[in-house]
Amino acid sequence: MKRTVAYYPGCSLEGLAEEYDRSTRAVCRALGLELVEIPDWNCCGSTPAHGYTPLLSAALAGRNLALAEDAGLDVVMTPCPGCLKALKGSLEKYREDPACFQDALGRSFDGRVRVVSILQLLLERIGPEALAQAVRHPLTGANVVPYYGCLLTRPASFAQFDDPENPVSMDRILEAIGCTVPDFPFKTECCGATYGVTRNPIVTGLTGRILDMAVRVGAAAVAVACPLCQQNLDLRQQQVEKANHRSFRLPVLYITQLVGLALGLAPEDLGLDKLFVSPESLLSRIDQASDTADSLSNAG
Amino acid sequence: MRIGVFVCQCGTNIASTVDTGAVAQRALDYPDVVFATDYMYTCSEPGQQEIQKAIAEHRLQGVVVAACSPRMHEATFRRAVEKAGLNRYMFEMANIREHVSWIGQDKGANTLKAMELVRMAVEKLRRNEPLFASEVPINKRVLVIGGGVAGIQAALDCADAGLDVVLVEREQSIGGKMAKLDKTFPTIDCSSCILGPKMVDVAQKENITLHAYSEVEAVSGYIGNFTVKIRKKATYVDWDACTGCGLCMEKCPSKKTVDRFNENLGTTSAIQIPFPQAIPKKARIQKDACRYFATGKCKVCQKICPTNAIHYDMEDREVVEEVGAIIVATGYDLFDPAPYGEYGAGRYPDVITGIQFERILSASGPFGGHVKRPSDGKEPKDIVFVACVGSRDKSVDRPYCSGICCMYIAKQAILARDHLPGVQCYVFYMDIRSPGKNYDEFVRRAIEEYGVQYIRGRVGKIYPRGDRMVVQGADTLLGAQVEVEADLVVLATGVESSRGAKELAEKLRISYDQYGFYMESHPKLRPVETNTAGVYLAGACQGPKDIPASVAQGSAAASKVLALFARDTIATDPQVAGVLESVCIGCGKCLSVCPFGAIQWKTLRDGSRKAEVLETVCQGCGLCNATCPPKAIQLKHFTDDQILAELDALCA
Amino acid sequence: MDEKNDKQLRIVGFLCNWCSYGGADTAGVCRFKQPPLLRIIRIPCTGRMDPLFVVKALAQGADGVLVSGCHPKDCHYAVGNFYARRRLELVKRFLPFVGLDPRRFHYTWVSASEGQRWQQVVSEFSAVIQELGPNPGFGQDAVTENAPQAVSSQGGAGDTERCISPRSL
Amino acid sequence: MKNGQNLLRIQESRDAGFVERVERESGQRVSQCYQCGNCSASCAYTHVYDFPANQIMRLIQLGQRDMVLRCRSIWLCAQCQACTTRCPCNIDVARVMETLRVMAVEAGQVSEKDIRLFYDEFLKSVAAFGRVFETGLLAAYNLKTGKPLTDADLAPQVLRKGKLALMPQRIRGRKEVAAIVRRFVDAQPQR
Ligand SMILES: Cc1cc2nc3c(=O)[nH]c(=O)nc-3n(C[C@H](O)[C@H](O)[C@H](O)COP(=O)(O)OP(=O)(O)OC[C@H]3O[C@@H](n4cnc5c(N)ncnc54)[C@H](O)[C@@H]3O)c2cc1C
Ligand SMILES: Cc1cc2nc3c(=O)[nH]c(=O)nc-3n(C[C@H](O)[C@H](O)[C@H](O)COP(=O)(O)OP(=O)(O)OC[C@H]3O[C@@H](n4cnc5c(N)ncnc54)[C@H](O)[C@@H]3O)c2cc1C
Ligand code: SF4
Ligand code: SF4
Ligand code: SF4
Ligand code: SF4
Ligand code: SF4
Ligand code: SF4
Ligand code: SF4
Ligand code: SF4
Repeated sequence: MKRTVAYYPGCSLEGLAEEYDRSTRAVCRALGLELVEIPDWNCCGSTPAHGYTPLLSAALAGRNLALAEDAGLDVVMTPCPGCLKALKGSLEKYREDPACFQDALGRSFDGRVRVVSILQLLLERIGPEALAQAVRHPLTGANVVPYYGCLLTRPASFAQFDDPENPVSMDRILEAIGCTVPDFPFKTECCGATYGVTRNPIVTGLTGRILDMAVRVGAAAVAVACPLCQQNLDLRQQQVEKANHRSFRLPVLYITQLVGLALGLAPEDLGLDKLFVSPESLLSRIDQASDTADSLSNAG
Repeated sequence: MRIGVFVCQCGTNIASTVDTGAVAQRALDYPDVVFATDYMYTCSEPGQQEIQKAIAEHRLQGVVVAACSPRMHEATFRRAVEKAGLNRYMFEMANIREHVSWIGQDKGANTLKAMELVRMAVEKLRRNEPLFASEVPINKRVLVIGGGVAGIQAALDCADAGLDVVLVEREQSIGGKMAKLDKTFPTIDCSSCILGPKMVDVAQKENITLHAYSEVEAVSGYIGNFTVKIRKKATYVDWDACTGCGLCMEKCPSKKTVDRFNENLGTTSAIQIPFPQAIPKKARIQKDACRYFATGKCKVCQKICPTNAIHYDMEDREVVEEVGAIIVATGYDLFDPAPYGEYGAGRYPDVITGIQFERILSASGPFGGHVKRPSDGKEPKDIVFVACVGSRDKSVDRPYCSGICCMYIAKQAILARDHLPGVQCYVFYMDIRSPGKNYDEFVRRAIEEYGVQYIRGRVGKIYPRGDRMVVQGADTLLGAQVEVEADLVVLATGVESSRGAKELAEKLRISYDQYGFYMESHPKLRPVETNTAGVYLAGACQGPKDIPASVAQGSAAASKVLALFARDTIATDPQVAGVLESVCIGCGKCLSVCPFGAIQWKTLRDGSRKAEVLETVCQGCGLCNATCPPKAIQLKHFTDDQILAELDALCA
Repeated sequence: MDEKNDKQLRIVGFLCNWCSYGGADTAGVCRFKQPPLLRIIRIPCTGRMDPLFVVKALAQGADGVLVSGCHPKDCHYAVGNFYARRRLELVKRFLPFVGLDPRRFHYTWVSASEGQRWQQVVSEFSAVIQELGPNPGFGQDAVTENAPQAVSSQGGAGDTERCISPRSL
Repeated sequence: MKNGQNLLRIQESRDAGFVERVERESGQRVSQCYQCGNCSASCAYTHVYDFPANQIMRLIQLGQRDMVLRCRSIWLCAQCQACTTRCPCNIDVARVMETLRVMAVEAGQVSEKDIRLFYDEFLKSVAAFGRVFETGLLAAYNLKTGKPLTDADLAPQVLRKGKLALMPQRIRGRKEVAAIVRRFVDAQPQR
């Protein structure tokens, strides 16, 4: 299997989600996966393009796939589920009607590439066993709930990865790096998605519900794989707290940041300082746990 | 051949638009026709006598009647010519009423068409041969496969009529699903009180041979004479010796065995009698749970058994039964709700299925009839029922209605309230289907007298919050999303075809629909027959059905068998396929197409292999005839020769 | 009057005994008027249909051949019409190769209660044959390959097979 | 029904071809919806919709084109796919909602103008730079909706973390991207 993978960060990862970008690159590097950023990639169009017409979205996203193809790469990985959906939608539109698609795109395209998420890449190319072996600092003692968001595995026919109602890919990764994963019933509930800006009260309501459930099941942190989810849960957590009249102070980390920590990568390389809710509480717990573990094993 | 032609006027029905006289006149020109006439009402008594008279007078060897549809009077005229001494198959009809006089006004064209039809009939008749029905003796024993309530009813009815019955049940005890039920709608009588006596009857009837924990391996033969191979699976207990005392169960150290009879809600011993009322009440060792089989040590049951019934070296045994008819009553299975990830069945202990709740309600169930939730044994305060789980749902390939769940939900809600008067029940439903006698009244009682809250809408998601479950659904009557917090959620899982139904169908050569339910001969008029003669259906194996309908079908199937067995022999329709051995090349194509398994191999003295038709099994469809490359196999009365003769008469 | 020399067009119909023959009867009982071109041969099941019958009929000068049986899941013999459909589909594709216009052959499904449908099938097919005119014989027809089926009431022919036989089909 | 529309003279407001059009453009068999309500049960936005998802499906079946295209729900749908995942009739409800949005734009019947505006600004940003310029997008949106304080509380934090770019990323192929956007957006009628 080719180790090189085309990398499509997407606009969010250049801005508000830059730590996702950083940690993704760092983790892949550490695990021996070579990411090649698609040269001169453009915005996938996100929901607005889709709102105009799916073909616009397909064309905007499609340019990136064409560029990846030109670069001779056959697997495109994007950490952002929104981009993932747009890229997969693009392939679908191409398959439906190649000619119409190429007209919209304005260049030629073969449709040879495959698009995967970072979770899928980690599970397919590394696997939980190998990942567990690569761990240097297991996050033992950390109760982390996986929050997949609504887009990553749905609709099933489209995602063709994991279970749409009770996905487990992130659970498996978290377990591989030593976390305790409580049953989290809101793995795929919608957090409010793009309405942070336009319909803020909706977001504070939905996000509040998710954070509340995370606290109820005893989470010390939430693992996410989506920049929009992360924004709503982390950046907007204060807004959510204000709207719901309560305090959560729940760190929300990208799965890549957690994996990076377990692999023993430097916090700067993972952009931990970019989080709004400080992960300090989580990190200290892990330290304590590993200290106890250390002392136990020393004693033994 | 000397042929007579009778053209019927049918009063004016035919005569007004067909010149019947001219048709008769013209018929005289056709080969072999020695007599032709037209007549006012040929089917009337005098009309028939006219035919008989002509047969005698003109020494006719064959008769053509041009009249109405053969579907109307073919049998009448066949009887008439037979009475006059002809073979009943030396007769043909030309349909000049339904297919001519009634559909066209142009007398010229009609008359011409009638002439041609008569000519076709004459040409066919010239190639007809006398056919004779054969009589085969009937073996008056009946096999019933499946010992649920439908099979039990069928077996008892047959036994009451004095027949020898062989009952094969796959499980250790008969009783089927009904044995697991607590009470039954719409009367709320106790299931084991009404089923128990019937089960005991089965055990006590001398003319019922029960093979429990057995399966049908192979079926051969045909109506009146089937040979059935039955595999009696090893129980490791000699049932002739076992008295059902239950000592072994008490002492067996392997107590953590999943209790399948209690739908996995409790545990039992490795050696077990599934429930106190089991028939036969005999013990069986569940091999995969037994310590002796795993480790070679234990043998506690063998030591304790007062009758030395335990034999660890027992093996499956085969028995052969000869019967004349078969009733299939293999029932149904229940949908596994795992595909509904959003409902969390299997993940959350307090999300259970309807049949599990039935066990919880039952006094002989895992909780002794106390309504508790499985997770922590607490009494529930709120119970939510979810209808149509695995029914009416294309996304899980179950588009059909299961027919029973609306009713059992209402029943279970009523019973839950009877057990725990403080409990509040909610039902999420799409439609309430309760068309039986007193059924809708029953549902109304749940709503009106028992205060069960019916909410019209499906459930989107079920998830835990604290130690309760949140049921998130819709009330489409309100146009709102609704949430109900519950201690226990009961999924009304739908009915699906019995595991192994298709394999059994193949052994029996009966058909099934795309969901594995067996197909009846006609959905309205032959509901318990199959297209394979001598094989009948009863109960939920044909489609979702409640107890009253299953029992009715059990009795109906029994009455079909009794009707068949009322005679000592059966006459077979001689319009069947036959093989010209000298032409048959032994290719086997006919064997593979025959839907009824009516063709078998026969080895000639020279060692060559030829097809042979079992005349009693052949239904006369003619598929083999159309398939046979050298045309060695011919459907009598519809041979290639005869059909082509009709064609020639028309075109040449 | 000699029917043999008459120049009237003729359609040969092969109808299964259980459904379509009954449907034709029903149409008659209801007095649904139909063109007089059709001559019906009764067979037990469309599964009895030898493709040869179709070819022979057309070769011998029949102007059209109509085959009709039970609806796919209604076959009296469970699967007969399923075989028929496969075979007759082949015939249809074969006709152009022997120079016969495939429009001269039509097969469909009509149940015993569908008198009206039968009337429509017969009327439409008769119209097609009238339009094509007398059968000129092998190789003489102006063959239109892939000619669209001129009869619209073909309903059943495309119906999906839902009846599953216990034997491999 | 919400909106106080408790009398519907079905034929008066019926657009007979509407179901077919929605079905054709969405590729979904809306006419197969049997009103189970699962979409509404599953949708996280039902509480803010004017018509719950199942009623949208019902209105389509009844050919109530105007009521559907003018409703707010279609603009509030977040495309979260919960409905699509659970519909027992295999209807991609999210796809239907999206199709209705496109049809509403074509018909000039957009109800939630600010959401539409956000989309427009987003695409403008993409057309200009090839990638979205989040800061500029937010500023433009706030300015045009007359709600200059949207998310103002977040700005200082974001700036402190150095997360908001002050300059847009311009890609080399931005002309090509702009051309793609223009092919579609110019074809739409103006609001
Ligand atoms: C939760 C629940 C509650 C219900 N409550 C009611 C009620 O209150 N009132 C009511 O009228 N109905 C009720 N029903 C429906 C009722 O269970 C059925 O109508 C009835 O059991 C059907 O009987 P049957 O004999 O056809 O099938 P089954 O009861 O399924 O019996 C079939 C038998 O055949 C055996 N078998 C299967 N395959 C083979 C094989 N290959 N060889 C040998 N044996 C085989 C099985 O082991 C079984 O013993 C309820 C159903 C459920 C699920
Ligand atoms: C509008 C309508 C549509 C229907 N469509 C369907 C359908 O599509 N499919 C379906 O399965 N079912 C259908 N049904 C139901 C169907 O009609 C019945 O299931 C069926 O007719 C019942 O048959 P039966 O023999 O029990 O009763 P009936 O048909 O009522 O026959 C009873 C007979 O007994 C005679 N009789 C009554 N009292 C006496 C007496 N004292 N002495 C002597 N003779 C007596 C009556 O005159 C009558 O001839 C329909 C019913 C209706 C009303
Ligand atoms: S096997 Fe022996 S101990 Fe067990 S029930 Fe039978 S007789 Fe009793
Ligand atoms: S031998 Fe097996 S069945 Fe018998 S007592 Fe031991 S564990 Fe139980
Ligand atoms: S009987 Fe009622 S609950 Fe069962 S499938 Fe039919 S409608 Fe649904
Ligand atoms: S009474 Fe008739 S129409 Fe009404 S629900 Fe019952 S079956 Fe349907
Ligand atoms: S006529 Fe039909 S049933 Fe009889 S042998 Fe031939 S295929 Fe079988
Ligand atoms: S298909 Fe014909 S030739 Fe072949 S085995 Fe059967 S009868 Fe003989
Ligand atoms: S896709 Fe839209 S309609 Fe469907 S559940 Fe999500 S928000 Fe609701
Ligand atoms: S879930 Fe599907 S079938 Fe049910 S109401 Fe919604 S669209 Fe209709």
